[in-house]
Amino acid sequence: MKEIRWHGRGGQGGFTASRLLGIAASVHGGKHALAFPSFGPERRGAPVLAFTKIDDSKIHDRSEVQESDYVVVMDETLITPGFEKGIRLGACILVNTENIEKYRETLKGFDLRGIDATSLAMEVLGRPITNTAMYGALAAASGLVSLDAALASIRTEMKPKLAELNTKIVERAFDLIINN
Amino acid sequence: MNRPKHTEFTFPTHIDDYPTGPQYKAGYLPETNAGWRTFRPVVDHDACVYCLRCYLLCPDGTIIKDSGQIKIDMDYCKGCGVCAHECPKDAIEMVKEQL
Amino acid sequence: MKTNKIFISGDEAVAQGVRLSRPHVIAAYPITPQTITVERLSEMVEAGEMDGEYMHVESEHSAISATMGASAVGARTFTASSSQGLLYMAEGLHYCSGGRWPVVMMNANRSVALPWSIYGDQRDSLSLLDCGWIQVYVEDAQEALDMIIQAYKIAEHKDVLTPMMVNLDGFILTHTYELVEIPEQKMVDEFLPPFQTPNKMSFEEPKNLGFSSKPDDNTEFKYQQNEAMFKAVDVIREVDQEFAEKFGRKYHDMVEEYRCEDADVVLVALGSVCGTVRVVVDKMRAAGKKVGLLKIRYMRPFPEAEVKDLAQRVQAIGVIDKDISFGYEGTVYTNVNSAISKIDKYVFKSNFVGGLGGRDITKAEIEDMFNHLLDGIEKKSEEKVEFFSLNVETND
Amino acid sequence: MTNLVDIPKVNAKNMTEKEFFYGHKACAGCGGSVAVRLALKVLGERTYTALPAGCMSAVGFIYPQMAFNTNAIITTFPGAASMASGIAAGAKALGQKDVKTVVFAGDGGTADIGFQALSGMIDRNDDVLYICYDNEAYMNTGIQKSGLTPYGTKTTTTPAGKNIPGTVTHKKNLFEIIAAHDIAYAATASIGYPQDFLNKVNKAKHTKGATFIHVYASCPTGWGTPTETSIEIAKDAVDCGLIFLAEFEDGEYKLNRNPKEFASVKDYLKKQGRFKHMTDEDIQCVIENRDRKWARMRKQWL
Repeated sequence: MKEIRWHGRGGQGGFTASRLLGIAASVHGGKHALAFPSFGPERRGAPVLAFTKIDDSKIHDRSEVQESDYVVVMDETLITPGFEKGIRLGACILVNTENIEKYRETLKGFDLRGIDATSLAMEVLGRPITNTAMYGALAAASGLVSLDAALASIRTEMKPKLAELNTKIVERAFDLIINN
Repeated sequence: MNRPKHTEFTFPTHIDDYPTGPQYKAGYLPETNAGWRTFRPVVDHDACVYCLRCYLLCPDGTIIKDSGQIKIDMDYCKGCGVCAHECPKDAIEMVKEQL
Repeated sequence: MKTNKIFISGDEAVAQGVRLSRPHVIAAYPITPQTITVERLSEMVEAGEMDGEYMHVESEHSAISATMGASAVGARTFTASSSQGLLYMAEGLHYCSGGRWPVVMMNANRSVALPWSIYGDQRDSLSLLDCGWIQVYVEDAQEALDMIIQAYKIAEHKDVLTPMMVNLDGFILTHTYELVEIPEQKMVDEFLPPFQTPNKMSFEEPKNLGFSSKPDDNTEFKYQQNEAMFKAVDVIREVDQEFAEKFGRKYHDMVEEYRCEDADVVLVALGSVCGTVRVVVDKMRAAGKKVGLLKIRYMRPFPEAEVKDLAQRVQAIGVIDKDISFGYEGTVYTNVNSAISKIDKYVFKSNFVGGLGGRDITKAEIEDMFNHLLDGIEKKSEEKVEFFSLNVETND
Repeated sequence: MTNLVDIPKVNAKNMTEKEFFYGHKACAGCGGSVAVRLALKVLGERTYTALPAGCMSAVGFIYPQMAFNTNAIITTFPGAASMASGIAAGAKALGQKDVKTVVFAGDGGTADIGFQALSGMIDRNDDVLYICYDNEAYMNTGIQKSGLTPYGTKTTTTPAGKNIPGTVTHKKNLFEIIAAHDIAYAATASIGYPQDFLNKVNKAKHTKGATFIHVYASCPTGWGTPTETSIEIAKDAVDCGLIFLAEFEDGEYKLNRNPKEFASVKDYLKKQGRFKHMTDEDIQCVIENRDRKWARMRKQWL
């Protein structure tokens, strides 16, 4: 089983991204998935977590995610002391940043990947909504779901107009990681 | 039937004789209320002008309109005396029940 | 068979199950973590996907009152609640079962104040075990959807006519998204006939409902109600079988045994934690430990026969309770223990109380429980009732 | 909406001979049963009746004696309005036409424990006529103070003694609280003015949505009055101005009776055991409260 942890702020769409991944893996990828937010009331702006679990067989384990295989950080200000707790050593940490190098020292032992999702989102959406960019980047970095499945999940979940923009951003982010 | 009548009731002897849950026929009356009376209303039909004030105000609905005359269902009259007290013609008198 | 699988939460799965069951009246009051269910139902009514009346009641007490009223004219009804809301309904819960109105309710299992907590445990519904409702606990979103449909068929059965509560763990199930197969409306219609009941007011046959009974009759009405609950056991089996034939998913009636066939020790649990226990069972089995899981699905009627049967076959039974009856032990444990006491054999027993107020139950903790039971049969540990996963030292 | 002016009047001469509340075990001379009986005769056969715990349910449905000769149900004490709402919703969902749901609840069941559900019912504008028969205390449990028990009343929980003169609060202003919901139709009535009550029930019957009638209904047992005076005393209450007859319709209040002079409050009070202990000072307090209320009603409603 692969466990993915999403870091965002309330209202940034981290939970949506965790669900998109679940949809891509299960509905379009033939695997099994669970997606859930950090339980409790979501307050706009507050740091929040979301999770996706993906496996080839039915997922029975309902306990909390304690050893994440992938971590997605939608807003780099969320990397605060203690951040690395609950992340498997060697796990991939994907950060929305212009400069991933500055984390090499503090996050030693992890597979760090960076993408400037904010600029990408501004360019495509005209707004700094980074969840789908990070989702596309994760698909590329992890191989958990194919690009086709990722795009299909966007079309499953979003209305056509919104889906059009977001498939574009997923593709762009995917390419950025693959070609990096 | 304008008003329910006293009906004999067969007490359940088997659990299946009970209704499923608390539900039963509307207007089913195994008991009368006649035993509640100390006084009974007696109507003076000559004085009665059939204004129906008693009919309107009887708390138990026991006064019956019967082609120009009132009648009283003595199975359910409790003898409260409202009819006599409210009668504008004093046509109803409350008299002591005799055994 | 044509299938339609979508990625939805437990709350949304319940809403889908309700939609497919075509209730005439839905009355509910929002409460976390149930709210999404009633939001989805409102959307379905708005979108014309459902014909029912959606009532915006001003409290849970009114939610249960309104569903009883609607049921009392022969309407199929649904309500949903959780925690404080369920407790606020308590009067109505007894009233509803006594009135023999087969209302179906979803309860999102949530802790009960004080201290306030919106997170999951099962103290809400387990503390209301005696209110005369059939109580089922589900393990995932698919089971939640399927059990709503089954619930109508069980509750409305002429021999049962008893309300039914479908319990799903707050957040762990209500807010977790997973792949759920949505049955076809046509098939649900074939499975679930229109609601018929003798227990209603009608203009063809006017009735007085909800009457008083004197001491001469009251016991008989309560006896009848108890009988109906026992008869529900057979109906639950029939309905589950018929459901399996129609939809291809079987839920093993009253309980589900997982790898119990040759087990020495078994953990008993309700709801979503069963999934985690399965994972631990698999792991320990791989290491040669003869462990198993008994998933209790129905707490009322209680699966006494199934528990006794299992107790005859194993040496130790542990019960995980996401609840506590203060001053004694977990409620599930009390019930399981009562069944075990009726067999002529010693079984090592222990009660593990935890998961309160949303605390996670980890695989390591479950493994510890199994090890305690395995030690017990070798007389290396003692029977106990304990709060597990306390974060601090205690005076014991 | 039906033009209410065109509704045929219901009176003693033309009302149905059917009795829908019959053989009940209410006290002799019960004013509440007059209200229930008359209202059901206006509402007719296609009516669902819901009653919370209280006198009218306690005396009506004791298995196997079923005194409601119509569809009727006992509700929980706080849940009369919400169960009635559910009945109305169920009837609508099942496609039943020309159906009315009515509640008969006492003052405690309405103004106290059942108030939340009532407020919700009106807010949703459910098709229910809610009739509060007000006998000014919890009579079914043996005469305890409710939110509609008036100043000076002696009840078993507001005993009158040297230190406290019985009930020390005034009646809750139920009618205006209900009207403040912007309800389609609300009225006050008294069984002492039966034709007025019949007319109001008839109006409510023909008004779609939530409607409310607050009817003053005497209780010889709780009030300490002879059984035969139940109607008279309910009329006296209106004539002395302690109870007013009014309507709220289309957002407007209407005073149905506005007498130049009131009958004696003291005479009304002194006829009743529950007020026997009241001093002239207490009675003056009642009169002053009445006058304040009337001054306001006349100023604002006329």
